[in-house]
Amino acid sequence: MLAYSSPEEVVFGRSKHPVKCGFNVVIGDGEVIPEVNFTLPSVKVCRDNLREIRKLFRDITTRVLMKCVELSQEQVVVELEHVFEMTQDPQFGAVVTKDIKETMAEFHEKYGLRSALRVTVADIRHRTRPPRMRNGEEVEKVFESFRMCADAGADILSIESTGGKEITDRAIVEGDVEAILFVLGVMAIKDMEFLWREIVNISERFGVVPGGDTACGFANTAMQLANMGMIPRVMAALVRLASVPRSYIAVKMGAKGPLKDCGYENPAIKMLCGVPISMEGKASACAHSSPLGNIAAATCDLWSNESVQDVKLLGGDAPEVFTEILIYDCRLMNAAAKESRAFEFRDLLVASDKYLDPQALMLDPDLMYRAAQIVENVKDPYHQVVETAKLVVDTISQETKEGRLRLTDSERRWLGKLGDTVYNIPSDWSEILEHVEKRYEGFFLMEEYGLP
Amino acid sequence: MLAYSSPEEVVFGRSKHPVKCGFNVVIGDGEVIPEVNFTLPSVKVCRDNLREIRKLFRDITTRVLMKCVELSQEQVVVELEHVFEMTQDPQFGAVVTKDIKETMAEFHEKYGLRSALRVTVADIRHRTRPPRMRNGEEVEKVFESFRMCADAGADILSIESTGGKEITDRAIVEGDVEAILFVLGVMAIKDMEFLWREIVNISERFGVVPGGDTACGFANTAMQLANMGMIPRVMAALVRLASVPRSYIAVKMGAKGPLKDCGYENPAIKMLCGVPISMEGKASACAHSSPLGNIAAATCDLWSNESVQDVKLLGGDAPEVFTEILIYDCRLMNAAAKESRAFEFRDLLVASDKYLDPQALMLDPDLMYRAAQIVENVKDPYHQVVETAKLVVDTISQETKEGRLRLTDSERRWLGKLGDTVYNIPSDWSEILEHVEKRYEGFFLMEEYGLP
Amino acid sequence: MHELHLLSQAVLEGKEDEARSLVQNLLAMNVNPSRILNEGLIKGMDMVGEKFRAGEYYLPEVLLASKVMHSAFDILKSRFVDVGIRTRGKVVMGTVKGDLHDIGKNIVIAMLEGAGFDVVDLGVDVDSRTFVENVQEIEPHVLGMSALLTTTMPYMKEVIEELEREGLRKRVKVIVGGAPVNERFAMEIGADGYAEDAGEAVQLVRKLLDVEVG
Amino acid sequence: MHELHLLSQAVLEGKEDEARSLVQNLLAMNVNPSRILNEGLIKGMDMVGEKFRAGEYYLPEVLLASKVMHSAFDILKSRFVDVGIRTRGKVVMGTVKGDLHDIGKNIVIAMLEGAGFDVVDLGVDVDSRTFVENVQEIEPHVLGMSALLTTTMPYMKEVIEELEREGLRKRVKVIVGGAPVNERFAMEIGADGYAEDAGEAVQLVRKLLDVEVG
Ligand SMILES: [Zn+2]
Ligand SMILES: [Zn+2]
Ligand SMILES: [Zn+2]
Repeated sequence: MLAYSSPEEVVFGRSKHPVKCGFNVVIGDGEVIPEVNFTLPSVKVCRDNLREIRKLFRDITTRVLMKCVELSQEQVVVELEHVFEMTQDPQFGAVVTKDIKETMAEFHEKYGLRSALRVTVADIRHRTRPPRMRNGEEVEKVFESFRMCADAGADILSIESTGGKEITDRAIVEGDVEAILFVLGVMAIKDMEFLWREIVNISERFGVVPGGDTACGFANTAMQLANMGMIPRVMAALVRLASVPRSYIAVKMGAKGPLKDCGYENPAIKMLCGVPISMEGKASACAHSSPLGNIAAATCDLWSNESVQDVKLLGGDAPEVFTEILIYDCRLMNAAAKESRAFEFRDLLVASDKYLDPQALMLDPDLMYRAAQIVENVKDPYHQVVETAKLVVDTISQETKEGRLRLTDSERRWLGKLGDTVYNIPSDWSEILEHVEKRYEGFFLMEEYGLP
Repeated sequence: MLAYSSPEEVVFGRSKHPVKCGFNVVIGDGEVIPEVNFTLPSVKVCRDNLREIRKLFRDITTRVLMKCVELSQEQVVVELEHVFEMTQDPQFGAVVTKDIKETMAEFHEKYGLRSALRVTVADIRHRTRPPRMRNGEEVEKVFESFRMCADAGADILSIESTGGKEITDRAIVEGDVEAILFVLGVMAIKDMEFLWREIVNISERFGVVPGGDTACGFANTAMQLANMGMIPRVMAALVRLASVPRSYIAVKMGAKGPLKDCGYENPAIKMLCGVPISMEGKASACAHSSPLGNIAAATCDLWSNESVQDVKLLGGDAPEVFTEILIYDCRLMNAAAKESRAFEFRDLLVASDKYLDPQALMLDPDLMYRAAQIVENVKDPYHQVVETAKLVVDTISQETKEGRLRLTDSERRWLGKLGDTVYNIPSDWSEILEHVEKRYEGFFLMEEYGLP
Repeated sequence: MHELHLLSQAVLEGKEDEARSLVQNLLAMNVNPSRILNEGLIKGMDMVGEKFRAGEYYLPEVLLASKVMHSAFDILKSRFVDVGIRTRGKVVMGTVKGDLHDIGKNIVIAMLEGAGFDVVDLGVDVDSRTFVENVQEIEPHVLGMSALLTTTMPYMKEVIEELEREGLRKRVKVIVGGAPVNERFAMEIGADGYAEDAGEAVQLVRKLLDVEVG
Repeated sequence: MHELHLLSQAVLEGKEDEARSLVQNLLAMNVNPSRILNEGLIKGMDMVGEKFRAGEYYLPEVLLASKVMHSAFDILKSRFVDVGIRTRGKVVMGTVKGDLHDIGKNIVIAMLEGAGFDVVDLGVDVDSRTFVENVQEIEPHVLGMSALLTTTMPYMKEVIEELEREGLRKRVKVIVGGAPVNERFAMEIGADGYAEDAGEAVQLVRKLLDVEVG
């Protein structure tokens, strides 16, 4: 049974199972909270300049939190997303985690500011090619990094895991939809199970919250390529919705949310099991353009800017500036909720973008709900993925036929191609495995996915 | 008679007298349109690097307009706000104007993008100290710059004029409220009359739209100082609302709107005479923080980012990034209007911030309407200013007493001081003139304001 | 000639078997191999490029056509041994150390190859030593570096400095790209060029090598 | 001593007449002028500073108190002629060429003066010649430059270069501030320090001159 009995019940700021963490933050309990993400300006990250890096992170955090105080924002989530080197050298990531957390503690003490820290470890496993996902040094580093950051003060653990990305990175640009669906329905699933079993273990051991994962490396890669005109938008839309079963695995293994911002597949998972979710839209234009700036907010519990580097703008440093923008976006949603207009407001967020782009259409709560139902009702993940893909093709076809969604001729042509593929895809994934093994030989290692 | 018979009738996107200009842009005719403002990165502006500067402006404009095309934004207003040197050397400002306009023409031709160009000339008259406002080289340059930019393709002319700022810059930091009100009610009025008579003349001669002026140099200066804790917020609020009579003069002299973004006094003027207005709020965090991010949008016709320099962010260059944010903010408001929920949405924008800060409270449409009524009913501008100031003190006192607005003790103390001043201010401004002449001796020239 | 037209069409439509057998037929008909290459295969790729720029084709179709062209060209190749075919230029590409992003780089490589350049891909997370050694060995006309992170872009400068130390800087044009990079940064670190996207990268390499546009 | 306490209080409350007559009384009572200065006037300004940092006072109150202190100090001044009063240091300040913003600069000046520094204000739109000439003439310990525009901040570098050309760079500490400026930029152009706001500017000047805090 889904956590909600209809898509009409799902709205921003409110989840069935709120998460309490950090300095008294409660996520999904009636209020949308900003999740601020920032990264360094153009500096090298290495032990040599550890002092500079630590100072930078402390400074940025201070400015972000001070902005919250200035604008009477009571709760905030801060995300530290590791760059490569911070996971590669777990001590490095941990010390930065500690610095940020200490700064948050100071603000809690001094101003009563309620804050929580999400630490997102880098999935450095795909550093080796073909990637070693279960064995070897990299995976050890990843887990060690989780442990050390949890110990150093992280409140929420996340990762943008990459199981199968070594194939989809090529399959997406080559339009090999069969391979994409195979990865999302088989390989990524197996990797998520492996990875999240351990992350949940670690979280329990250290008493922190296992947050969630995102299909960033698949769906957001596709979105970026579609933005650049490299691949059709309908294909990016398909990758988007077909990511739901994969990212759901984290929760099945014990993740509690808040799911991670760049997972646009999150609403379906919230509908499935009631975990709070983070989403990013217009305020993440600092990190990437997107054709779904408002609709992304429809059911969010945290509202994020994804990532902004610390450069100076006239009104302050960019992280402060985006904190302010997030705060006002949240204030508006929360004002609607307070006046019992949350559902009407959600509908406006949806109406704003629903037909701007097929990818935005995917974020329509009605469609998300149907994707959630597929995951609920179809037994194995591979068939969930295939059915979701069919849902995408059918929905876009329908909306196009009825004139609400406008597609170029080339998009239409591709929609036809996608339909051909998903309606003729083998029911037994082992048939695709042969194709994948041949076409992507040398790109991946079967045993690293527990494949025969 | 006011243009609207109640504050309840005034809403974003719709004005009584829409303005048509540029490539088929119609402002205030049912849709909120983004007004994108950008400035150069850290480069020197001089004849030596005219080529680089021109290329930069062309490039930024191209990227901004391309972002509109990508996100199916049909109308956009671009603002070129002169830096000092562009007015000082009118040919310089004109050539950049022409470049930008040509780029807009290309996009209109190629993509059907509807755009209009606002050129805001720098008020370089306050370069000399004491400033020569009516005589001398600077004022000639200002008018010449208007003429040349109008000729070069500007669709809308604006200025952030500074008559009296040579006094308020000191009066604000010294808390000399009497002098501030004298400037806003007498000196600034006289200067606006002088200046806008000629700007309207020029506009008519060149067939362009005389846009409007803003009290930026007074009220936004005060807001910035309040943000930094230098002056009380209640005082900044007072300067804000007391600017209405001053900025209204532009319209009285023939300006047609859209009034300029940083004039938070604009809603009252829209109420007075139905001109469309530009406003800035959360999306102008790139230029300055503000305690009124959402409420500022309640009655806007253009929605602006005020100013952003051309630096690189991960998601693109900052002007593109803020164009995207503006577009989505506008889409949301326009979605509300389309679903006949504009008024409800406006109320949420108001509810979001109304009690966040006394300055936000000033933007409440009800209060703005009462300020507009004062301007309508009180004969001379000086008394309009005084009555508006009383309205501010009374309203804040009332809202504080009833517990909706919370003020610190120091703010309360200052509110008392302000009340003492405005309720005991001489009814005849010539009495204040003596005080001003003495205290600000050497700061200003009486004859430059037509003062005896 | 009808067969040549059919060949370009086969490339355009990504039909490998058809393209290969058309090449064989044309050779059997004693058509000049240069003509088969230029009026058949390259003509086809030009049509693909046009469609891509017009938004009618996407990358998968470009890559497929490119694959068909190469496959068909394999049959022709031996006929050119005597005359020797000049490639348009050699390029070495990699994503810099600490950075694991490779899609952007791969697209640039694919586009360059489609445009007739020889490209050697050093992969991701490439350190300066590796860049320098490959420049030394391969002697490319152009070295391309990609970075997707603010924290890895400074590494581009190190590579350029290393090239200078090794006296190789003047022998190769260096170009850079990636989300946090812009022209200003490229000039600051002493690169020869910056490209906003893959299409621009191809133009840039052409310009730097003064190769005429196909 | 009760009268000294009343004097600090008069400064704190911005009562000029009261402060002046208290100073006169104290002198008549033969209280040591240094004591009047330190335990009366400066003590009062310290209390003002505290209230400002705590958000209880605003700039108008600080400026008023500062005015009262100076006015009362005028009466004391002659008594110090023999011993000579050491100012905490000399500062020259200006907004750079092309930039007409002066409020930020003025606030910094007011705060510096309040903290006991001698400040010469060169105004706005100041060219490098003027900065250099004033450094030469006035021989300040610190030169402060302000810029509010991205397009005027590069001018700060020119001033520093001009100081170097004239051999003056080492004789003066250079500090910079303003909306588009940050620490990184300050270091890049070779300034000695950057301050985020007026309060920081005072701390910075103190640090650079190694003056003990109040
Ligand atoms: Zn991501
Ligand atoms: Zn992220
Ligand atoms: Zn302004």
